[in-house]
Amino acid sequence: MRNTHPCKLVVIISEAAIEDPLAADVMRLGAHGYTVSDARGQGSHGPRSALWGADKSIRMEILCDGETAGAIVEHVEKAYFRNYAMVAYVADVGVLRPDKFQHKA
Amino acid sequence: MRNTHPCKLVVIISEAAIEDPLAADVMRLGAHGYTVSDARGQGSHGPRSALWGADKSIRMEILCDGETAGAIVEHVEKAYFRNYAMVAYVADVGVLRPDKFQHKA
Amino acid sequence: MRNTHPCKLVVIISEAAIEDPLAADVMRLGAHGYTVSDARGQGSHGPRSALWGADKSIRMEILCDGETAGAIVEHVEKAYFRNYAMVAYVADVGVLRPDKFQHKA
Amino acid sequence: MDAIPLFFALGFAARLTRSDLKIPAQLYEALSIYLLIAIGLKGGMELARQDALHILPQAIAVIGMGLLIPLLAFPILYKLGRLDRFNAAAIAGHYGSVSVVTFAVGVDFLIARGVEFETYLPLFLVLLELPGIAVGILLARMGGDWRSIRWGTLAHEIFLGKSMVLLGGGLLIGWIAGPKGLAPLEPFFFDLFKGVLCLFLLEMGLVAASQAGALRTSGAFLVGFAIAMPVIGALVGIAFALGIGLSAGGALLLATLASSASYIAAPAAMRIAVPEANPGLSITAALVITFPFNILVGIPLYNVLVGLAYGS
Amino acid sequence: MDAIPLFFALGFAARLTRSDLKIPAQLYEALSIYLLIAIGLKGGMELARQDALHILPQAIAVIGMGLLIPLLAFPILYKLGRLDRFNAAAIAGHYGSVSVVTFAVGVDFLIARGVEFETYLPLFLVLLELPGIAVGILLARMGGDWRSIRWGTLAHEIFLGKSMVLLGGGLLIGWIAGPKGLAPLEPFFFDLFKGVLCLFLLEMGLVAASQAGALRTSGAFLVGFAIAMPVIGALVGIAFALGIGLSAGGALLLATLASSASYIAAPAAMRIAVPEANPGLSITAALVITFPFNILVGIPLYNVLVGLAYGS
Amino acid sequence: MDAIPLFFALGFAARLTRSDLKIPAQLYEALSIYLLIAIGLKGGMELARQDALHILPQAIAVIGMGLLIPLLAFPILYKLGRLDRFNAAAIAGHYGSVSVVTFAVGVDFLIARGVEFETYLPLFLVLLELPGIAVGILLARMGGDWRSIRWGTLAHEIFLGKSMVLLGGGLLIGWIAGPKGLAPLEPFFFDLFKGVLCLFLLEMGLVAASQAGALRTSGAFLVGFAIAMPVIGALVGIAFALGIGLSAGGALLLATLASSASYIAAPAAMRIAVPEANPGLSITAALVITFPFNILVGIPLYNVLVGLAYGS
Ligand SMILES: Nc1ncnc2c1ncn2[C@@H]1O[C@H](COP(=O)(O)O)[C@@H](O)[C@H]1O
Ligand SMILES: Nc1ncnc2c1ncn2[C@@H]1O[C@H](COP(=O)(O)O)[C@@H](O)[C@H]1O
Ligand SMILES: Nc1ncnc2c1ncn2[C@@H]1O[C@H](COP(=O)(O)O)[C@@H](O)[C@H]1O
Ligand code: NA
Ligand code: NA
Ligand code: NA
Repeated sequence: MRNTHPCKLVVIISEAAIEDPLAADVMRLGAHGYTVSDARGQGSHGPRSALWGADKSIRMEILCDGETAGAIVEHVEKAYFRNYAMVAYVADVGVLRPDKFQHKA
Repeated sequence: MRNTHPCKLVVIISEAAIEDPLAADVMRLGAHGYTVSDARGQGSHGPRSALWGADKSIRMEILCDGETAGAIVEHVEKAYFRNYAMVAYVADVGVLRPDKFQHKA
Repeated sequence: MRNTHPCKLVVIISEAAIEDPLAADVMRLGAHGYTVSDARGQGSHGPRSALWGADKSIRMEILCDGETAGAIVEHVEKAYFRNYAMVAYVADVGVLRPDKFQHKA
Repeated sequence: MDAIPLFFALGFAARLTRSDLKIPAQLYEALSIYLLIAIGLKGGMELARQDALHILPQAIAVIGMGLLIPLLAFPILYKLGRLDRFNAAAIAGHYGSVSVVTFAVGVDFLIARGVEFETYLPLFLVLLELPGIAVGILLARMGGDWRSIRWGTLAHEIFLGKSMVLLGGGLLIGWIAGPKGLAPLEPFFFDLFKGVLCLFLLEMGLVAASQAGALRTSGAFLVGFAIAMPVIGALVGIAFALGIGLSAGGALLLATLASSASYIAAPAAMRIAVPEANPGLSITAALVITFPFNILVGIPLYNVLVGLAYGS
Repeated sequence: MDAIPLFFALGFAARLTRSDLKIPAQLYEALSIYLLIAIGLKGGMELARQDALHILPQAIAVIGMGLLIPLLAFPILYKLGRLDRFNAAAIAGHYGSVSVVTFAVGVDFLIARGVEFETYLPLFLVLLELPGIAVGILLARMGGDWRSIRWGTLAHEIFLGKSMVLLGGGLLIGWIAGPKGLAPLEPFFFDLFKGVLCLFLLEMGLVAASQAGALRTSGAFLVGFAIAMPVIGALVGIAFALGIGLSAGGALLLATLASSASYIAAPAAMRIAVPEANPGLSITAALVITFPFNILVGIPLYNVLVGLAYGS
Repeated sequence: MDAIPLFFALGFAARLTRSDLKIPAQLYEALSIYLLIAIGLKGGMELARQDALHILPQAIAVIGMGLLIPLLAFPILYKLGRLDRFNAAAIAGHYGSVSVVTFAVGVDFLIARGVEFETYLPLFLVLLELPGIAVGILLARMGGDWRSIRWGTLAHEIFLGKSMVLLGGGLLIGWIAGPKGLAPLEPFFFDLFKGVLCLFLLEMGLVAASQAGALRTSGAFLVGFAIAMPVIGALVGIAFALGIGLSAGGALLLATLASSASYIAAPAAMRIAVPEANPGLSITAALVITFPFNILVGIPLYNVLVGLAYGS
């Protein structure tokens, strides 16, 4: 589409308990921003119904270039997948202002 | 991207009233999990502003293989499209652990 | 996938303050509907933690044909990007009933 | 003047003028949880003071009334209004069930006027919640495809819907705990009741006005029905009250229950059980017309009718 | 010691030390809905006891004060502070409008000291909400591009913003229902008021501290303005109070209103009407500096000033 | 009968029968914020009436008790139950810390029976929140990989977790403001307390039942542990109470604290500090078994034990 430039979208769904460390990691790895929504669901760790504190999930999405996306995906895989309920996926999208999402120097 | 494998993402937006039956159907059709967020919006059934119970919407997303995605989309089309406010779409994404999302035997 | 037809998905993340004007613009530009969720996050305008009114963000997604997607993206760019915290992206997805999302005459 | 209709009017006006006033969804739920428990507790506490044998025949009659009302409403909607079976049955089910908030306004009406009533009436509220919905569903499925019904889901939706659980559970707790056990809960569940009710009515006004647009498409028949049906219901209620020997205050409350239409339990149940019905129609009738009609005009009117019937 | 500033301090400290304490967003909204209605009801109830003719000239003078204050603030920000027109006008609008919570703390200050005041002062709170915002918007648009303004959206945002609707609606309901109609609402809307206010101040502390980082970038001028402007406002308020013949208690409240800056209605309106202004600047000034300054230092200080002016 | 266990039972039954009843997440948080502040305020207010020197040695002993209990629990879990180090340590940490709601139920138990107790006991609640968690974390990391711990995050999670901030902050505010400063807050923070507690127990019942499925996989040992450990804890609590010279009422509360397991602060801290532990295990033990056991059976049982120990 006119005006849009290719960009990666990384989505991470995990336990609300790690929202803050996750966000810090993502920014440290070069992302310029992220967006979080509350979520609930089910997966290999059973249902997470967001009925109370320990049971809440979040959905974080990050627009970034391919390099950063790779770094984020690799890091969360190593740091969180073993011990936390979590899924992550990456998609190709188009953004308006590509410079806004390029790796921080 | 290194590490990621192709996977389907199915997103269903519909009335909150059918969250539980929808989730049960999705799991029965072979998905290993799903994620739900609260939503509001507007469509052919008019505005749904989430002001109160009957007016709430949900956004459910399911990572799964193509076969399951097809089954889910076909099922919701048959079971819900006629009588409920609903849209659904499918996207191609990349996931880290493809086995986590393959059709349950 | 069988049954699905190509469609554009536009996602806009911005300040909750402009939810209503944004929704009105999107419908005026030819979309048949939209879906909104509450969000929080961080970007070039600093953190937006949704702690209180002025600090809330929303995530709006619109399924539409390419023409409408282009019009929406162009309009939000002109009308909002300068003065509001905002990102937008466009993705290719597949929908069940393509006519539901084609430009309003 | 009483504040309750004023709060409803404020919410209605705010929405009509497109104010950005919103009651957060979870506050709305919190208020309704509170109201349901509080009404249940109050009724259960009073029940603990009663002789169960005395009430049993009354209770059975009241359930009969709950079965009867949708059977009166259905032919009006189906034959006279020419609605399709699904919509006629779903709307009939809404009117067979009851509105908790309308009941609370009725109680408040009596208290403000110092009129006595049988304090165990919340029991009837609980008993009337389900039968009307069940009849509505059966009417929808008659001659149709019974197999497509998810009976399990449906039974759950009805018997274990949150309003039944909170109202019935509150009743049970109030009954077991008794006045002494509930004393420390009074400041929270009883003293605050009317204030919370006002907030809830503000929200109801907002919701009613947000649905008011549907009036244009729903047609004059539905509007007429949503005004006539509560009056018919109230007359039925007064007749039953006379039959089972309630006081004039009790008769007003039974009339209020009979006249009111559910907009919490019934819509949720019908959406699962009769998905073919257009929820916009029943909500317009029950919430946009009947609810304010009852609050503003109905209850005082039924009070006059009770006066005539009871010769006072 | 009074608990109110302590709750603010707790919230502020919790956030500064990066505690994970959060007030859920919908609880925050619920608390603010409650406070706005309660203040409105109280004021309306007292209004019902007054002679409207007596209050009318006072009310007109108070609106005049609301128009005047942003006209005082604007040149300070624009000429002295060298802010651009948009930011200067937006900030001036915030200071022209008022803070409901600061007013509530002022009322509490008087009650705790047993000082009498004109009980209809919440009316002035309602009257002062809008004029300052309107002047701020006009200042921003002067010599600029008037056509880009969405007047419709804007008028709605201001006149039908939720704080106007709840405050004004509460006032109206309180006025119509009167003391007798409100009596059953007292346990909810009046007895709980101060407790709810404390919770709200906890949240305000959290929010203020979360914005405190902006202090580093906003510059020393803005900090100075956010301390000097409330004092200037208070002096204007005392002068008007003398002019319209308020009691010393009433004078303190008018000074408090004049000194306070809006951080609920004004930010929402300015975000639509003057999007070119950086919302971080006005919020830092109004919420991070002026609000705690008024609560901790300002109100006692204005009380001394009132004492001097009223010779008591 | 007391209403508190009835509300828990209602929630539990509702969930087991798969009712759609849900307490909105933000209402749950609002209730817990309220309870934590209210308990803190109450304790702080009473603390203001005490002689600090008298309490200091008691406070030190109580912290010692908090360090001791997880050291008793760990070998049972690790040696006897053959759980891995991470899970054994995490569960031990939950039992070392305390449950605020169990404490509140204990207080209510005494008040309902007119038994006196040292009114500053909420101070011990605050003091017991952390040591057990800290010991649990150290046990998990012993002989392991200390470097992987994010000490900063962890210290924050523990010391500045929201329950510490609200409880400790409430205590401080209550202490500074004193009985006079808190008087206007009484209708909100004290009169409503028990009603709010009931709503919270309804939610606890829902949550406990939603986790009950985990019982099948957690094994008989864990069930036994979750019943035996609170009794062991209670005995330790009574011994300490005798040692530091508490009254019989105070002894019951210390026993209740010692017997209770944390399910708010500890799970949050352990999720960050010992992510290798399966949170399902500790929550099943603490919330599904120990919590209802304490509420329904434990507290009356410990009261008998206190009677024996105190010879009354
Ligand atoms: N196949 C899936 N599709 C969408 N979301 C999923 C899927 N699997 C897991 N999730 C989400 O990720 C969370 C953690 O997943 P898990 O680690 O598999 O328990 C779940 O609670 C869901 O919210
Ligand atoms: N074009 C669209 N783009 C995004 N969401 C939509 C769209 N159309 C409908 N929706 C969402 O799906 C719900 C039901 O749609 P409908 O059945 O068209 O009323 C709406 O309330 C919206 O939340
Ligand atoms: N790189 C990003 N990825 C995902 N969301 C973002 C990103 N950058 C910004 N956002 C979201 O968009 C909002 C406004 O962005 P900004 O205008 O950059 O401050 C932020 O508060 C985030 O919620
Ligand atoms: Na009825
Ligand atoms: Na002002
Ligand atoms: Na313990």
